[in-house]
Amino acid sequence: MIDRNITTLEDSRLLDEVTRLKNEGYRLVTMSPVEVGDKLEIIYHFDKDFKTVNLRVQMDKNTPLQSISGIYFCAFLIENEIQDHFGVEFKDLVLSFGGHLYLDEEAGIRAPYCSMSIKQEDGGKK
Amino acid sequence: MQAIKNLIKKSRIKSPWLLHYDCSSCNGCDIEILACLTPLYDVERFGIINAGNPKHADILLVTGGVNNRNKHVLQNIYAQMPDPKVVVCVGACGNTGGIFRDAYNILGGVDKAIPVDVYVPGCPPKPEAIIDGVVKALGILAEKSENLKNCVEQEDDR
Amino acid sequence: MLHFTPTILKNLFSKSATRLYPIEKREPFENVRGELDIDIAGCKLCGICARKCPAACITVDKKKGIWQVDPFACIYCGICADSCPTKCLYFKGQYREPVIQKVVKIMEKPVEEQVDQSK
Amino acid sequence: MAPTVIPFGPQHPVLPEPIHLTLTTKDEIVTEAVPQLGYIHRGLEKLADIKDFHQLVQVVERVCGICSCIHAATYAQAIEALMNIEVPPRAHLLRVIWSELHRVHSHLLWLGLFADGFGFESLFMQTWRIREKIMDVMEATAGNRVIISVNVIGGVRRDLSPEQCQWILSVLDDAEKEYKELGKVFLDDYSVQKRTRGQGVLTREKAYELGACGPTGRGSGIAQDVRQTGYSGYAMLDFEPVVENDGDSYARCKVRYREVLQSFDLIRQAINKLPEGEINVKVKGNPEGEVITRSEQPRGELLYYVRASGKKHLDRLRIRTPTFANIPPLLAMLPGTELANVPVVVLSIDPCISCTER
Amino acid sequence: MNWQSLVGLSILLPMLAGCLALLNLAAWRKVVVVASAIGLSAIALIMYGHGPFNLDPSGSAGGINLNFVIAALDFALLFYILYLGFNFKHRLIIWLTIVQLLFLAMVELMHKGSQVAPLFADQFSLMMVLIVSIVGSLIALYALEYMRVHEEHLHLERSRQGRFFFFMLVFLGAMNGLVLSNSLLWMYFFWEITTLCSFMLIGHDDTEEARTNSRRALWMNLLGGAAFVFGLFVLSLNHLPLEITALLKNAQGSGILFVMALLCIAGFTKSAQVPFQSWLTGAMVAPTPVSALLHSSTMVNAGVYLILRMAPLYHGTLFSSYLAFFGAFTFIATSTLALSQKNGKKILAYSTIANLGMIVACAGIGSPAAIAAGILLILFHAVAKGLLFMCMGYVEQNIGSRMIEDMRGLFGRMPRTTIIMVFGMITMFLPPFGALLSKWMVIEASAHNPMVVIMLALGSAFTVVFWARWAGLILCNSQESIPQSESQPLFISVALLPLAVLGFILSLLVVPIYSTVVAPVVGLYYQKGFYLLSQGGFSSEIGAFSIYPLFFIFILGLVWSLRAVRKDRTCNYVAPYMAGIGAVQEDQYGHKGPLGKFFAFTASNFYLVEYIGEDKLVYGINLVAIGTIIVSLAGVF
Amino acid sequence: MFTVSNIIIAILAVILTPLLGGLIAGLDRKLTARLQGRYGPPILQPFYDVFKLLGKSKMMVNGTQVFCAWIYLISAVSSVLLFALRSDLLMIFFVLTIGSVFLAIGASSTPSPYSQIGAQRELIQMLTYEPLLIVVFVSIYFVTGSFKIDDILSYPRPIFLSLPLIYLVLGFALTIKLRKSPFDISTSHHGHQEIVKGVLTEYSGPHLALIEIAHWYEIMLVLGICGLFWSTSWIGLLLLLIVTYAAEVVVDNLVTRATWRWMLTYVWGVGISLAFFNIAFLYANRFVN
Ligand code: NFV
Ligand code: SF4
Ligand code: SF4
Ligand code: SF4
Repeated sequence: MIDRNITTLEDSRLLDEVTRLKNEGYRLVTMSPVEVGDKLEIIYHFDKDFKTVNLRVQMDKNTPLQSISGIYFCAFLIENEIQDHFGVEFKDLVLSFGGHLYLDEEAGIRAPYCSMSIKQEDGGKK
Repeated sequence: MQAIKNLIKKSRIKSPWLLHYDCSSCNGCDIEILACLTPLYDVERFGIINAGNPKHADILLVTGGVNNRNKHVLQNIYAQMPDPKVVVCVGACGNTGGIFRDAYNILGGVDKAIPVDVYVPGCPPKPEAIIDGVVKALGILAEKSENLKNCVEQEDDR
Repeated sequence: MLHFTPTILKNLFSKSATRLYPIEKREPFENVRGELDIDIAGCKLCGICARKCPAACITVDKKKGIWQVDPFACIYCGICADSCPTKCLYFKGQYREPVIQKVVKIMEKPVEEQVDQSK
Repeated sequence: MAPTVIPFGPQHPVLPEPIHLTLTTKDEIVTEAVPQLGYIHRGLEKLADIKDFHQLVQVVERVCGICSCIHAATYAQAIEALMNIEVPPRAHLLRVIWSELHRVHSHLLWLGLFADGFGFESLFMQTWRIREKIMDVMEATAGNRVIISVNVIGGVRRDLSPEQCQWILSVLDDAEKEYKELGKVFLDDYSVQKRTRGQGVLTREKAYELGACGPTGRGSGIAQDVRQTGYSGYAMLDFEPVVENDGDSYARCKVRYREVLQSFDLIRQAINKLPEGEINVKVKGNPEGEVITRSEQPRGELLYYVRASGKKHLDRLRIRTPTFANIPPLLAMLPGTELANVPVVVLSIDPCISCTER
Repeated sequence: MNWQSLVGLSILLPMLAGCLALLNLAAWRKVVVVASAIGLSAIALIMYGHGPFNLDPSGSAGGINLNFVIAALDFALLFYILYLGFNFKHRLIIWLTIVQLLFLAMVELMHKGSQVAPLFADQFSLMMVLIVSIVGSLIALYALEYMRVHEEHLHLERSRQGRFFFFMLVFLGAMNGLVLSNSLLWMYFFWEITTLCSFMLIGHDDTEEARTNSRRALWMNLLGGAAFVFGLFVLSLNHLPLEITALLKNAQGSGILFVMALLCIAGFTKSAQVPFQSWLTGAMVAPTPVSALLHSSTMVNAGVYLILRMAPLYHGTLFSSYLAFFGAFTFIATSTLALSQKNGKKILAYSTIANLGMIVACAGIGSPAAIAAGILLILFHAVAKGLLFMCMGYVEQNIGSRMIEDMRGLFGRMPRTTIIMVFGMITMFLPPFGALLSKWMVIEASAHNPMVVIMLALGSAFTVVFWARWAGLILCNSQESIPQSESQPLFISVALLPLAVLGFILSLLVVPIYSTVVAPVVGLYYQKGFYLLSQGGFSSEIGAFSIYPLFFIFILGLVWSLRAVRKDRTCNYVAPYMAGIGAVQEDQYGHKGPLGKFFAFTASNFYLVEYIGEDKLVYGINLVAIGTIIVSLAGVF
Repeated sequence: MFTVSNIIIAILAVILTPLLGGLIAGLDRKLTARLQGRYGPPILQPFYDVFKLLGKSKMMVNGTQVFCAWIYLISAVSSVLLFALRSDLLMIFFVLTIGSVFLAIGASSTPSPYSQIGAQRELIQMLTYEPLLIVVFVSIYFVTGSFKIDDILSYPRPIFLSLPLIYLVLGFALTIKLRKSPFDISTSHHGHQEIVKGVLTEYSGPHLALIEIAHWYEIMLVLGICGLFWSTSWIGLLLLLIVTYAAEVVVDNLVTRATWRWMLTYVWGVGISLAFFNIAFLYANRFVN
């Protein structure tokens, strides 16, 4: 199933829109975060009987982002993952792993999807 | 006494109990290990049991590469296995990290965390290859027990 | 409660499903991707396989005339063989044996046949 | 009274994969379950930085060895959409055949593990014994037992000869006969029902709200199966999604049990409808743009989000796997279950952690 | 000193010492208690050495009519209780006392004095005297230390220990009197003293809970007292003797069974049989020495003592089969309740009731084997329970909780006490110890009665579970090193160690005990005993229990295992399996869980409260028990 | 009791029992494998396992658990000894109890959640089978008039004929003692259980071997008790035992593992009613005759 229509949304209207969708019986499928410059772009995917709504929201990475886990509980896992991957922080997150869902402090890997770039090493070296 | 010692020696390679741990494997290797236990391959023929508890195991079968979090787990269960013990790592990931070698959270093969005795290549290796790997490990197990026996005897003398 | 009875009784009274490997071996299926091997004579060291390999386990050194693969990182996907222009890469039906020491398989183009050499 | 705190996993005999749950129990009843992930996180989406979009097919296949084929197909579908590649119909149906074979092997694998979860070892053995037939089909047709690597961008790499098709059909008949025997045990056996019925109940509303998908959702009465949207070759086949309404482990088991039969049927349909023709098309150029693709995995709805900007390497590859969506429902189911039933309940969503964490 | 005065001394010496202890000085108290403990034990041993006796039937000493003195004191006592009743405005207490006063007056009026000695002793009574005097003395010694710490915790301005020891010691005297009494009127007097002492001691701490519980204990015991004195009244009415020996010799007549039923009810209340169990569990608010002395090893035995004594009088009647049922029911009911308990003292209390129930069942079965079992059970239970209560109290003072869950890992902190405690538990339910031997006797003796035997079987499974669970829990230790040895205060050691040794030795000596104590008593009732002593154990037509071989194996096994452990001490210690994420923090094992948080190992046992919690069962149990009592009363006529 | 023949019997019992027990365990595993359509391990596999364990290096969490393992073994041996000496059934049972109690204590002496839960479940299992065993013994007494094995053996008729339902009750106890499905809840022969290995989780190497050997003794003891039900002829005895054991193995492969709540209610309910019917029937029989 191919789906290309993505609508852009002001980040201030996020909660209203999400609440509306929830009331209309949409299901949260997932959120796809992409780093765009110093902004974080998150695409919220919703679905209701294969009718999809994709909202593109751009947010400032350096301030805490608005969590929607209060509306859709299942968002907590996704948002925790984003915290790990992008080093951002969500406010009002119902169960926060503090950026350590996957990665421990000692590993020294912070926000791998932003700061780090991985390299292809020579065959068999690693 | 000597007879019992001989029996023990003989039994060592006839009753290898496995512990399987999935590091960062993709499951491909794991299900092939499980398949070894099932009727078609039935490794219980060799006395192999999937023990599930490090304290009961002789052979540690590891699949997948080591990542930052499971490194400790691997070391922990390895430490909890009583000697003599051997480690068999299964699959490209376990051997070197495989296709994920360069991923940020993969440190590399199992030998980055614990000493490995047998490498089974493949992605995933066939159940037959895994059986071969375990059989190879038995040889090493026997070797290691030789060394161990010495210290047991020393203990007895004391 | 006893729905499984016929099955296990059938099992009991028929031959076991076990293939007594290693005593009894089955011929590998056709086109199975066992161990990766190269017909080094046919290789022209173009390096396509190395570039295509998703696991980055092939290195080709044109100058030294060396083609090498790390069989312990290879994922046996067959992409290299598919993309090799001379079709000199092929898979044996037999898988690669487990070993106690990892090795890299190094093939030198002109002179000798294959050499397995410790890394 | 202090509770009994149980570190359930990461290394645990009933968990084939490492996930950790700190279970707080009282008289063996779970009162709280806190998960810990990351024991299998590789950072695979990030590999898009260094592997080009062709190579990524092999990478996404190794998101998970159980559902590998569908991952690759879905990913290929996404790239094909970006590059406007028209995949030949034969390739579509071949993808369907291998995908459904994967579903069958995945469900059989699960049924076996599930049986093991409630301590029915012989049933596990029997199920896996049947599964081996499917594995043989895969090995013979695709060259590998588990990760079959048949998908490439633009189609598939291997073809099925008519003889192979016939052989597959005969193996399926054989397997189906034996499989139906098992059905009596999984669905009618008193002791099995005793362990599965009423365990981990998820009402339809709750399931929907928590985003349950796949058999987990369908076991709770959510009649949603992405295959209905007719992606790939599914448009050419007919089937109805399998739905059960009880929302307990038994219902989920029943859904999966019936889905295997459904897959058998789909494979037969696909083989019968297999058109002549090419199995792949040449791919030139690089992808550009962004796309969302979805497909139905054995465990539920899979979503790929791909963004590319005309380079060899993608800008972003995002994978949402079904188990990821099914973890919150699982956490909701656990409190109140008996410890002995924790494996049953955990397995009932058919968790695949390597998919979840990637 | 003549023999008579020695017997008198066994009763009066503790009472006297009690009065001395009222002088509230710590050092003085120590002297008094130690001296009386030594004296009392010595007297008891001398009496035991002397063997059975009957005292001068005149019932007078030094020219004073003791019957008269006892009667007078009895009235005084009852009036005092009546006064208490008015003081608390407790209707039940008042009425029950008034009833007793009335009946007692009538009995005294009708009673014309008799020619039978008011005090007598056979081996049974002497055994009881030994238990009371030796176990009681040890507990009194223990109390010295316990109460000191107890009051330290309470921060009292003025020590109330004088009062405490007064009642403890008076009780000991009364208890000796009770078991030595031949005259039921005398026994009734001592019976009431024990009721009063128990009441006073339960209420000793004077908390709200202590007050209510002590009043409950009082009225329930008064109910028993009323039944007792009503029984005496019926006896007098039927012109039957009021002396045990006389009754046993020639008691016929229709009323006798009814009287027996009444005395049994009295016994039920004193022994806290269902439905009267609540006073005993409530009595656990008292300081632990009280629980050890009154409420497990001695006073509650008074009830079953009376019932067992009278057993021949109703043997073979319908009433006795009801009694057997009732006892077995108490056993299973309270064992079940014990299983659901987390409070250590309550477990001990319920287990006490259960054992007493088993003794009642023995009395009901009434066969020689059963009687023998009953007597042995009293002995072994008293010693083991006394020991366990004292351990419990000492542990409670050290860890500040009486919940068994809080005792997890006790071995690491108090190894010595723990081992003694585990030993105490083992003597309660495992072979080759006496309590289990008695249980074996009971089961074989009741084997012809499926109902009773099923209840006993179920009940003893419960017992095994709660003891094993508790023992396992306190033995739980994570210390790799041998725990540092533990120093116990002198008076604690002096009480615990001898009692533990006593428990061991008594079990070892069970064969001679059987032949010198039990067999003669059974011989009083029956032509021939049941058990042959052969092959180092007991045997009968239907079974055999080889004590000495078992002891041999037990000791050998113990030594061997300890040696094995010592030998293995040098080998590798590992942390327990924690699914691969084990961690150690501050000497505690645990695991590293979500968010990097450390979860220390905690565990708790099953208590099955969902099935057998007190709130679920007590109502039904009481109903069945009351029903049984009513039916058996009806069966008397 | 201490006659020469008795001593010989005792020594033989102590030596032969584990050999037989191990052999039976081996046959059991082979049969299980065959039922599952597998080839199965060699018959001597249990011996290999135990000897291997004996040769492993020692490892322990604390001394208490080792102590308990030894006591478990010793009590199992003694109960077999007592059985061989044809002693009192109840006494044998009590001695056996020592072992089970110490197994549970040993497990709960380690600060490991899994063995703690295992210990709790072990206790629940004891709670389940102990009363049943006592009832079985009492029923035997009811028929033969004695608890002594000597007397029971001289009873002229197979007891089984009078106590068929009681034999089923014994079957429950046997299943629990054998640690077979559905009652393998405190530890299981199969590797995959939610509580890892339950009571055995913290035992390893030689100490685990001790427990395994003790288990063989126990199996043999319980089978011996089963044997009492047809003690009049060797053929009958063997047949009964073989059928019983085979039935155990088959049932093991036919059902799921029970939860403890299910086990307790089911076994008590069914067990006690079976016992009740059987005894009531005997009573009625007596009454009629
Ligand atoms: N979760 C998951 Fe998968 C599936 N089905 C998928 O994308 O198994 Ni490993
Ligand atoms: S080697 Fe291959 S099959 Fe095995 S875990 Fe790695 S990717 Fe999966
Ligand atoms: S692609 Fe073929 S020819 Fe080119 S280097 Fe590789 S093996 Fe040699
Ligand atoms: S088979 Fe795949 S992984 Fe192996 S060398 Fe070829 S391309 Fe690389």
